[in-house]
Amino acid sequence: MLDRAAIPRRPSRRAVLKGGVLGAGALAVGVALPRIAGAAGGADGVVHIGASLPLTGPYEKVSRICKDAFDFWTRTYDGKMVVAGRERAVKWTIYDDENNASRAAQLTEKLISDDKVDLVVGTYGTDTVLAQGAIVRKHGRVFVQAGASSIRVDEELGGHTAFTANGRVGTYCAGAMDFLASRTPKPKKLGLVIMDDPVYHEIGQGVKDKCKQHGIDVVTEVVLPMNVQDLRPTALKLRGAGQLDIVYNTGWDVICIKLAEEMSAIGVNPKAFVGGHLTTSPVVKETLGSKMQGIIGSTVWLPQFKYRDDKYASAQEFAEKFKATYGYLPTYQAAFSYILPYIYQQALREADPQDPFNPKTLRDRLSRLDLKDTIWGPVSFDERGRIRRDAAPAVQWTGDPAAAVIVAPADMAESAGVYPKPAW
Amino acid sequence: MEDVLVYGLLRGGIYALAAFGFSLVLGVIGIVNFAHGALVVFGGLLTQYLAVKFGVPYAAAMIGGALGTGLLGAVIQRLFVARTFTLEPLMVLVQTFGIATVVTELGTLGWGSEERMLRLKTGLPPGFMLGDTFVPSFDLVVFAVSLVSAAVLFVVLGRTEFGRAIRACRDNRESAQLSGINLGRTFEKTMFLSGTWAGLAGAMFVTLSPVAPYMHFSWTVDSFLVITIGGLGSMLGALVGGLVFGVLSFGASFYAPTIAPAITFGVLLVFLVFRPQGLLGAGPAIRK
Amino acid sequence: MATASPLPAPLLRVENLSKVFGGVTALNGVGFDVHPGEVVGLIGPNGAGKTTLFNVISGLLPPSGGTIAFCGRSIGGLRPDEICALGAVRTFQSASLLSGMTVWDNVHVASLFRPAERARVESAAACTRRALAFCGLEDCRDEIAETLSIGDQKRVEIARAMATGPKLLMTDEILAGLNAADSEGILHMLQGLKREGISIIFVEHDVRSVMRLSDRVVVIAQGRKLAEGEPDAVARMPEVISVYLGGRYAQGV
Amino acid sequence: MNFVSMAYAIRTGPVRNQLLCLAVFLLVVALCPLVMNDYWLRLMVFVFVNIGLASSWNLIGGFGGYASFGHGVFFGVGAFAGAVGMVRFGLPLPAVMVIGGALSAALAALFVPVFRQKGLYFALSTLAVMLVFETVLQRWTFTRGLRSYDLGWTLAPSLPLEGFFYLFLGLLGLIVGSIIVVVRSKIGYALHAIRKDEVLASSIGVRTTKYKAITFMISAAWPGVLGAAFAPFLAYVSVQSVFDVSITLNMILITIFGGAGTVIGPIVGGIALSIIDQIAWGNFLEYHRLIYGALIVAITTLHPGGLASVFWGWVERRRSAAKPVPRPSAPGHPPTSAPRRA
Repeated sequence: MLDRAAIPRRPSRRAVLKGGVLGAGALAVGVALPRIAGAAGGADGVVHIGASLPLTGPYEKVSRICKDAFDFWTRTYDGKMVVAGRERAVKWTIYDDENNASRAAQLTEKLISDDKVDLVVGTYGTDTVLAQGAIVRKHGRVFVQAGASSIRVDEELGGHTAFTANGRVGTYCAGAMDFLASRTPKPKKLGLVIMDDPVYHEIGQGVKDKCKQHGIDVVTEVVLPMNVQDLRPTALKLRGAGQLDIVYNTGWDVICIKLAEEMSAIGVNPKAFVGGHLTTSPVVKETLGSKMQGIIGSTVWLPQFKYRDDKYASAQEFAEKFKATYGYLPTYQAAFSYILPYIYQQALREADPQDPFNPKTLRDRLSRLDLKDTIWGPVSFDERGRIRRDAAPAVQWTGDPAAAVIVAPADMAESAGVYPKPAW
Repeated sequence: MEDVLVYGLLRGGIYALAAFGFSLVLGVIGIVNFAHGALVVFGGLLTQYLAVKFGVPYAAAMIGGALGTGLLGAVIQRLFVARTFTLEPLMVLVQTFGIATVVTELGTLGWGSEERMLRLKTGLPPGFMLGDTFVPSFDLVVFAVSLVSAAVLFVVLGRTEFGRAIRACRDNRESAQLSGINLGRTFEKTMFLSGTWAGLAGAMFVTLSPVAPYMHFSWTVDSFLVITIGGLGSMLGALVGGLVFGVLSFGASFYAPTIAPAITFGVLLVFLVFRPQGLLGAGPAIRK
Repeated sequence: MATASPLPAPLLRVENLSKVFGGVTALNGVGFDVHPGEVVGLIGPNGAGKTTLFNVISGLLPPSGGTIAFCGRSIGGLRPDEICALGAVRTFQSASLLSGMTVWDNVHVASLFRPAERARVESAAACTRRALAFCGLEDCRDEIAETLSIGDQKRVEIARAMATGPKLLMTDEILAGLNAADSEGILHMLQGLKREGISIIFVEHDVRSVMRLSDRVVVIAQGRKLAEGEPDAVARMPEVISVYLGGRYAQGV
Repeated sequence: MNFVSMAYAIRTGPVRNQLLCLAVFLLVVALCPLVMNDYWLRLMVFVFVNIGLASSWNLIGGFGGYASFGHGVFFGVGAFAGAVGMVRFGLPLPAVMVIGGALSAALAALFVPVFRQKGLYFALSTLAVMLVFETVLQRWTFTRGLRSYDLGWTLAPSLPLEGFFYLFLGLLGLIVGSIIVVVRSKIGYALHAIRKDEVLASSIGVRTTKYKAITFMISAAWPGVLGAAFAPFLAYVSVQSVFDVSITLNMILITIFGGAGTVIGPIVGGIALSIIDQIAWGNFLEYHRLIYGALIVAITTLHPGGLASVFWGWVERRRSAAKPVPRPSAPGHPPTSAPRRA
């Protein structure tokens, strides 16, 4: 056994460290206790909105965007919401669910039973929204969410508990696929990369349906585990499938980056690469640099969209103000997060002053909601509580530095688009 | 088949590079450093930061990133591990896990959680054909640097006074102490070396693929796998293990992508049960 | 001192035993017998392979070749606990006590796991009490074992070995680091064990003690058996004197 | 009888003192639903599950010194047994709990070959087994979900919240009770010897592999039972939610924080970490992981014995201040000190 004397021991520093930890602990308790006590009582004249977001872990950056957008909405309306004809101060309580379903359920329970929030907005992620929904449902409440677009939300929670402000993921590919199918020479062969999770399978199914409709062959289909690290085997598989016209990635932004990197590294040059629905994330452009050229993405929202609302004359203005405040251009997550409290505001404007947050009347109001002009576009919900909206427009990254321009559908297109795209 | 082998080996170089430090620390200090993956990621991000923020040329940024990571490793050893490594190994596992969390979170606060990549303009041709396999020349450069740095590590360990001290501590701690080796110092140096090579691995990897703080755990697990295959505590084992693991994981992801993790970990299990000393390790030592 | 009478069945028979580590041969064709009630002294210079021999006999290392028979049964390759259950128990070079446990607990572990046939005769607690009494440790049974003096720690080791109910006790440098009085006490205890019919293999550097306690002495050097015989005879063998004893012992006696 | 001597008596006295103490604790906690709202009840269930899991882990990891780094696999297998059993086969909750426990114990039995190796190999193997099972349960259509594209199971809560509260409280009582009995039995002695010095233990006749295997199976069975019971409570079981690495890490952290190798460690650790968790989550949104990590580093660096060792150290000091006599501990029981090796 090791001689103890040989290990450097510095009692003084140890004591200092100990003291520091104790001090920090005391401080933390001191800071926390009054805030905990304060959280208990919700004063009248306040609209208390509760949310959880995956603020730590891989979804951190998306969550921050969502959180900023909640904040941006609050700033836009000076921290006030008109409920039942009366202006009330808005108070947010946001927790971190770490993208963990049981954590999300627990926090939702806390928001409803303990913090006694008036309204709940949904988190980001399918599992977590489903778990959250189960709790909201147990309390007979209603919530608006956009963080989970899977059809499962409709099946399990739609209409009675959840109102989903985001289109079905199966339609995400529509714009891009319609655009590509109209090109000459007409693409014939498609390689599909699907992440092994229901949402991505749904997106993939949408792509396959479109392929069938347009007579495109899905020559290879690679299903990847969610925790996949290395995309070169996938790139190699795609190369093995011969010259592909289209490679369609259903995965998120990092998968898009890695796939593009690896395809370019080993010389897989499809005529078109659909990077998925997150290519508008700033990370993708920053990381891929010049390789962004010609990449197609599907997006449910862009500042270029001709949307407006009562505070912003255009989505562009919204985006600029947002950027001035937070230092980056809002993504679609920012827009759909902004819209969640906005939807509540519109639904509650003329609520019954006696019981404005009554779940039953709130549900009715949400189902009947019909907003023509919002930053997120027209908002109304079908019987499954899903926003009435199908195709997601397609964008293509062109120019240097690359910028996203809308290429489909035709009525929104800003540019004719490039096909085939330049080689990597 | 041939391309799976080639690409697997190319990747394996970096896995080996990352695993050297892990193996060294396990052999010399006798601890499993759960923060190892965090060091790899830290090295990558530091290199990227130096190159992008200050416009430092890549070679300098890489060295800066590696040495910076080594320094972080030494600090971790001095402030934390030195106090606990004589306790049960479990304590150090948990402690280094905590350190990994702290380093990762601080990294996220400082650099954000975005995936970052460092794109280099080498002026090299994109690649060349090796048989039917297209070999990206940059991959080959990285692989070559991996091998060279492995050789440097072998020289440092085998030919220098410092290396002799480290080996003495690994082989017999008590007699090393008796012959006047300062154990605490040697362990700090070991951790520095381990961190430097981890940082180097990160610095190379960030040029090939995006790196983000949250990825630290998979680097730790991969390093585990590499040294289990190659042999615990053996440098040559880490090199061989890295290459084997590279081919194995590449092959698994190519032929059966959906169950790839199960295949690699299944192989790990087979090794643990039937050949716990790995491909090149010595037999499990007996105390007393 | 009783001389070894040639009994038909030895308690332990080691034949042609070898052990190779990597390329290093630690034991090479070692063979000797231990008869019931006999004390065999095992001596040899540092690195001769004495501890390796113990490790192989007690099952901590598998033999590379040769046979080990205990009570007529081959035990090569058995697990340490199986060999212990058959009645061969050892002590370790550096005092090996279970840290944080009391003297009682240290001994009681061995009592609890002694073979079933002995467990029928007396309860575990009785067995522990008897072992402690034999070693004179009743007064400190509730002390934390590693806080005792080194001499008492060695006693705890012997008590623990006794609690397993051994037929053969292998002591590995049990006198190392002890003062004269403690050494004397331990030797006395070992003689008591011998009187109870327990065989002992006695590895020790202190040659005087070996010669005093042993009925027979085996000398090994560089993994080979160099000599074997009665203590006085061995002490006079020139090859033994040259490799191990130097000149001192021969002159001193 | 003052607090210090009472604590001491409970610690060193016969097993029934500890069991009695546990029973009193459970009875007091059982009154919680009278004063708590749904959230706090739900939180309490999580605390029970965490303590139960940590206590199970503690048996092999703390008492046996064999750290399992994939112990979450047993919880996950249990949860999947619960989900598949209840949804696919319509089994009642008690049945799936038994199945979950049995499956986990059987899985643990497969580890016997690995037990011949040292602790590190064991830690690695458990981690590997967890990752293998994670993939298998995710890919196998039988466990994947009812429909081909599902990746998880939605369960109807089969009990009201209070029902779950008492179910998990009862399970916690069983788990801690069984551990109290086990560590004071022959197995406890074997574990203690194995943890302190395995070579020595086997040399004095302890069948180390057998006792490690028995202990590991007990320590695996309980998470299996907990997992099966947890499935309907969670209402949505997927690989992502029940195989999360954080489940294993929590078991380890809670145990270390409270004091590995002590019965009370996981209980104290579970409660303390839950309180810290609540404060950190509520007040330091983006820093809570940092705080959590820093806390782990602090406790392992400064007090490796965990809170329990701090407490028992205090008790010892108070006792020796009161009457300076050597410790008159009752013989026949392994000491319950924290695993601190000089």
